[in-house]
Amino acid sequence: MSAPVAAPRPVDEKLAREFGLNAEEYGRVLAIMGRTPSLTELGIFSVMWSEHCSYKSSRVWLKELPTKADWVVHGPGENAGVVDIGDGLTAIFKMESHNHPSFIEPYQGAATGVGGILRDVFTMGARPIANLNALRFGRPENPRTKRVVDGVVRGIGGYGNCVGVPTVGGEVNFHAAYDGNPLVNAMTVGIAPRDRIFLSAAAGIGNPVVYVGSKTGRDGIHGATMASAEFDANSEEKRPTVQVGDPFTEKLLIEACLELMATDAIVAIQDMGAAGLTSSSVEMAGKGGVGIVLDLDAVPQRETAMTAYEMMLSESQERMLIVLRPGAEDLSRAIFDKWDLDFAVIGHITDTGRIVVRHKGVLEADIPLQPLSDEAPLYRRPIEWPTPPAPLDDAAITSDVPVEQALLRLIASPDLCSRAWIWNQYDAAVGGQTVKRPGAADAAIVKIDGSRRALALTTDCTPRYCQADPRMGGMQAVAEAWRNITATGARPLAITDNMNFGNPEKPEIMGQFAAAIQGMAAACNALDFPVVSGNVSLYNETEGRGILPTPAIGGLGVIEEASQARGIAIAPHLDLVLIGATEGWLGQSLWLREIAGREQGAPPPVNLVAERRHGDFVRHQIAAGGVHACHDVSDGGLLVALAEMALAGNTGFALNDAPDGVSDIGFWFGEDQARYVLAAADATDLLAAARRAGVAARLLGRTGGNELTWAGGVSISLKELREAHERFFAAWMS
Amino acid sequence: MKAIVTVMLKPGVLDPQGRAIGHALETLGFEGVGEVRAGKIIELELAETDTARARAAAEAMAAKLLANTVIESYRVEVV
Amino acid sequence: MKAIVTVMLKPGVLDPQGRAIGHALETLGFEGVGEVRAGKIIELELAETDTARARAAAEAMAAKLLANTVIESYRVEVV
Amino acid sequence: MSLRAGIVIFPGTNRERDMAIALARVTGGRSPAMIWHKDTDLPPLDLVVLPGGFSHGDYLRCGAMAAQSPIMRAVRDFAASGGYVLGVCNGFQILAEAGMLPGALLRNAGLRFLAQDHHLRVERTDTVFTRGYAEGEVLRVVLAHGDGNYFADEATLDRLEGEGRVAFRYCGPDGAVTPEANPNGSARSIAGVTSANRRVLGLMPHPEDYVDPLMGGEDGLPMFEGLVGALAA
Ligand SMILES: Nc1ncnc2c1ncn2[C@@H]1O[C@H](COP(=O)(O)OP(=O)(O)O)[C@@H](O)[C@H]1O
Ligand SMILES: [Mg+2]
Repeated sequence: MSAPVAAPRPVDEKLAREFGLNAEEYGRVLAIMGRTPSLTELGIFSVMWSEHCSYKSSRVWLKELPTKADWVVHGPGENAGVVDIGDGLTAIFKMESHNHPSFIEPYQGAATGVGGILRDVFTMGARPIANLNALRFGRPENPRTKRVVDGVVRGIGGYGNCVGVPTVGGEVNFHAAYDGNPLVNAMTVGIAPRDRIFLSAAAGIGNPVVYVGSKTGRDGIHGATMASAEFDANSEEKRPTVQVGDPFTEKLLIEACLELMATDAIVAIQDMGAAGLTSSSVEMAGKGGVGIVLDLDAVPQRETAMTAYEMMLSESQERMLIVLRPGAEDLSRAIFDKWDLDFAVIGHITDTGRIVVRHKGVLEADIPLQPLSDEAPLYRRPIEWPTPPAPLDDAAITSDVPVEQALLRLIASPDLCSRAWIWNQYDAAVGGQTVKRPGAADAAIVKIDGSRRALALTTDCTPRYCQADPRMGGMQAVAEAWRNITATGARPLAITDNMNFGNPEKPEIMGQFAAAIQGMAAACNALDFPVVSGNVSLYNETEGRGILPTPAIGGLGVIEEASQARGIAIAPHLDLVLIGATEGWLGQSLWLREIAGREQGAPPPVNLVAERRHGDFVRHQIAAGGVHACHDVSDGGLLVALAEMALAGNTGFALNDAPDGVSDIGFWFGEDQARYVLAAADATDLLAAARRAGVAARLLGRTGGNELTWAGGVSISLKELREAHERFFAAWMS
Repeated sequence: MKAIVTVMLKPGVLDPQGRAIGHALETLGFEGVGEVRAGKIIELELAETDTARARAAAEAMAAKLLANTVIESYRVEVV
Repeated sequence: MKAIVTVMLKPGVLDPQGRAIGHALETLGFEGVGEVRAGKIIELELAETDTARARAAAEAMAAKLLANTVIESYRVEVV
Repeated sequence: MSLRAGIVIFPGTNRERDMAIALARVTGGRSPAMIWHKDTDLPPLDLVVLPGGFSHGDYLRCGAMAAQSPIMRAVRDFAASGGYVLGVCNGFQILAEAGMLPGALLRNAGLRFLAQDHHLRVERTDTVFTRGYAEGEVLRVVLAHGDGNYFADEATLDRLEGEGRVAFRYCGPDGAVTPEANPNGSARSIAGVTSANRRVLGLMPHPEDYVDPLMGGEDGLPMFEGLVGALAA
């Protein structure tokens, strides 16, 4: 890829191909334009029609996701999703990937990922109150992985800590499939009054178009098309496009924009994300059904001799585009001056339905907006539907590793060990509203300032399930997010998603994608948990090798009374009760992988009716006040969930025998879904209530002491458990 | 010998630190300050006594660790 | 003119960054690396065309802002 | 008499809301005055707070550019005339850079940002900031900094100790001050120091984040209650 382009080259099909447009797509450009496009025009088409901006491979499938509910104010289509959370307030949230940049330059890639998603949220008028991140890395043994993990974690912390938005949760997995394609998905949640939400549709012929924030440089030119391309051995050459984040400027931009939003100066506003000035201006004018004229001479520039092509495609960070009411320029400029940010009127809204770009007296681009979006390519790519694997014969599985030894190994494994090394670099407390920080509860709990309410926030996905059975995996990811919110006592409201997949031109990858969507849609429908925003990241392949399908889910819920939110930490003298039935499902379990050394079988089936019934029961019990602590059962199974509760509360427990009819391994390590562990002062009422509700429940044991003890008399100390749990990151990173 | 490795952001790469310093100098009343770039300097005591070999070693260290060549360039001086 | 201000921690002030770099170089297999010190370099474009005056201005900037003389020392070079 | 507090906002300050919540908690809900860094005068106040954050991005050195802000001249005059000044985290760095407190805050010895709970031992109770605590009392507080490694030369450290100006030290949960319980490499485990007249305090950790059990603790509350009490006394 030849960027930046210094001297204009003849525009032809060959150049179009270099820009990522195929012959057919270039043909459409010619048809729309009725002539050969200029270099700048070709640049605009190529980024608008890139996978990243146009969703050309995924759009037909994304439509299957449910997006509506009474509490959804704005679903997909805006910069972020908006849900009503009561008290006249809304939560505005979205997740976005920065996978490719984070592989090339882990620190800056992750940092600018956080910056980008923050802008998507505050551009709608919300003050960001929480960040989360979903991360997937290659094998720890791969020497490159350590550098990537270190850089990504520092980058997320470096940006989030500086802007003063607490990073309150996330998830991390390791797998060889991510060796050449780590995933960095960042999520931001903000709060705005329901009647003060800002949208991006431009309006008002003659209204000024204003550029604010940082100056434009040659950063990230063709970032959007890069995000839509596979890596190969020459990827290093794409490096000059790396963008550097400036969280300080972002912080000023947040404050300045929110200050401006308190006035009535703004007609429409949008951040300059991927494809910068191009996508923001095209989308704002396009959505408003108007035209737009840009005068690039007025664009604040960091470098000399920038061309129109470069300015239109630059992905310099920390910039916003605003359509102002007529006459609001002075008031607006004063606010940005106060915050020492650039402010420039760079154009105006027209009634032509065209984007017109001028630079140094030259007409650089003149494109009709409607065909640019309406005739954007849309592919129903060939699909090869995945065949779900046969379930394992669980009964045939045996092991000589004793249960307590298996627990110690599992809890020390990279996918289950303590993530404290990571979250101890993220400021989770800033803002003074964080009720449950990372590790304290299944979902982070962040209170809303001035209200008794709190949000419950989580990210979830189990890629190994998705790999084995994408449909079930997609369903499970949504169900787990719903369950994690439920386990705190909060009411799940909606999700954002980040669909990370391989090359969509391969039928089997499209099959994974479509099946995952179908599974997600089924779960969203059954759980009243609509999708309000999201992001698609395709072509996560290096030299033909793809990642595990990873539909990361960011879930949001609300709890009316923040002090009622439950964590996972147990205290002494409590009964431990398991909610939900256990068949002992070991297919695709971590026990199978870590102890038996096999990645096999079908993932645990998700029964959405049971999910809903069990979750509603648990939430009801928490609201009724009898539940001291609650944790869902997920990766690693029941015993891992119990051990995590013990570690969080620094309290041991004594367990009863496993029931008959299920193997010991299956009972303690099976990953059957729709299950929770509750700790309550006296299990009697809880068990009775479960019986009445038709929910399977079982008394597991009682808390106390500083050991984990099994009925047979075997025990391990909390100290030993903690050492095992905390060993991995400390040893790896020292 | 002593090797001095200077690491600067490549031209064109945003240098928020340099910009902030320039802005602060202006606020403090210093006039005529144009572009400001901020970088790192690493001074290494080397056991090596041959200048050429010391330089080669420092170059290797810079390329491998001291500079992030994705966004930074470096120069080596041996004294 | 261009002024280059180099800021180093004073001798006696612990330099964990320099130490970490030294340690990392060793881990990477570089031998014969003694003490490592990490510092900052700030390059300033100055409108001033007189070397002496440019140096004086840069010295003033260093003393006032660029270095914290409790912990750091600086040197100025004008090119 | 109720405490009249003001919080200075620098570009990049980000813990002003946390601090306002803590102050409102002890002043019957009264909001502190928010003061802009470009201002040159302070309104009538009893307490000026320099809160945490990343003033000017923490570029160059933490607090270096903020220390040169126009408002700092007024803050210095305010302190010189006996006013109370509290600098937390970035605020401490700014006070040190401004020369209002001795020493400097270097990069954490482990070279990583530290965001975790830690313990502090109260070394002096004869300051308005610490009068709400018992001597030797152990507090749990939030750390959130990349540059909290307190440094001063030996002579200065000896002088600070001699004058009783070390207000807080990092310690373990049992109050033991040990190298293992020193999270960032600070000289003599110092977490907070005062001016000679004990009216200016610089402190790295965040007492303002623990004023409500709902948010995980209230060990910071006595500091703010002590300030209010001192004015009433
Ligand atoms: N990258 C991360 N950033 C912040 N917190 C994280 C990250 N990864 C995991 N966590 C936190 O660690 C805890 C355990 O994570 P995980 O095992 O994925 O939880 P669960 O299985 O309940 O979804 C959670 O509180 C989660 O928010
Ligand atoms: Mg979970």
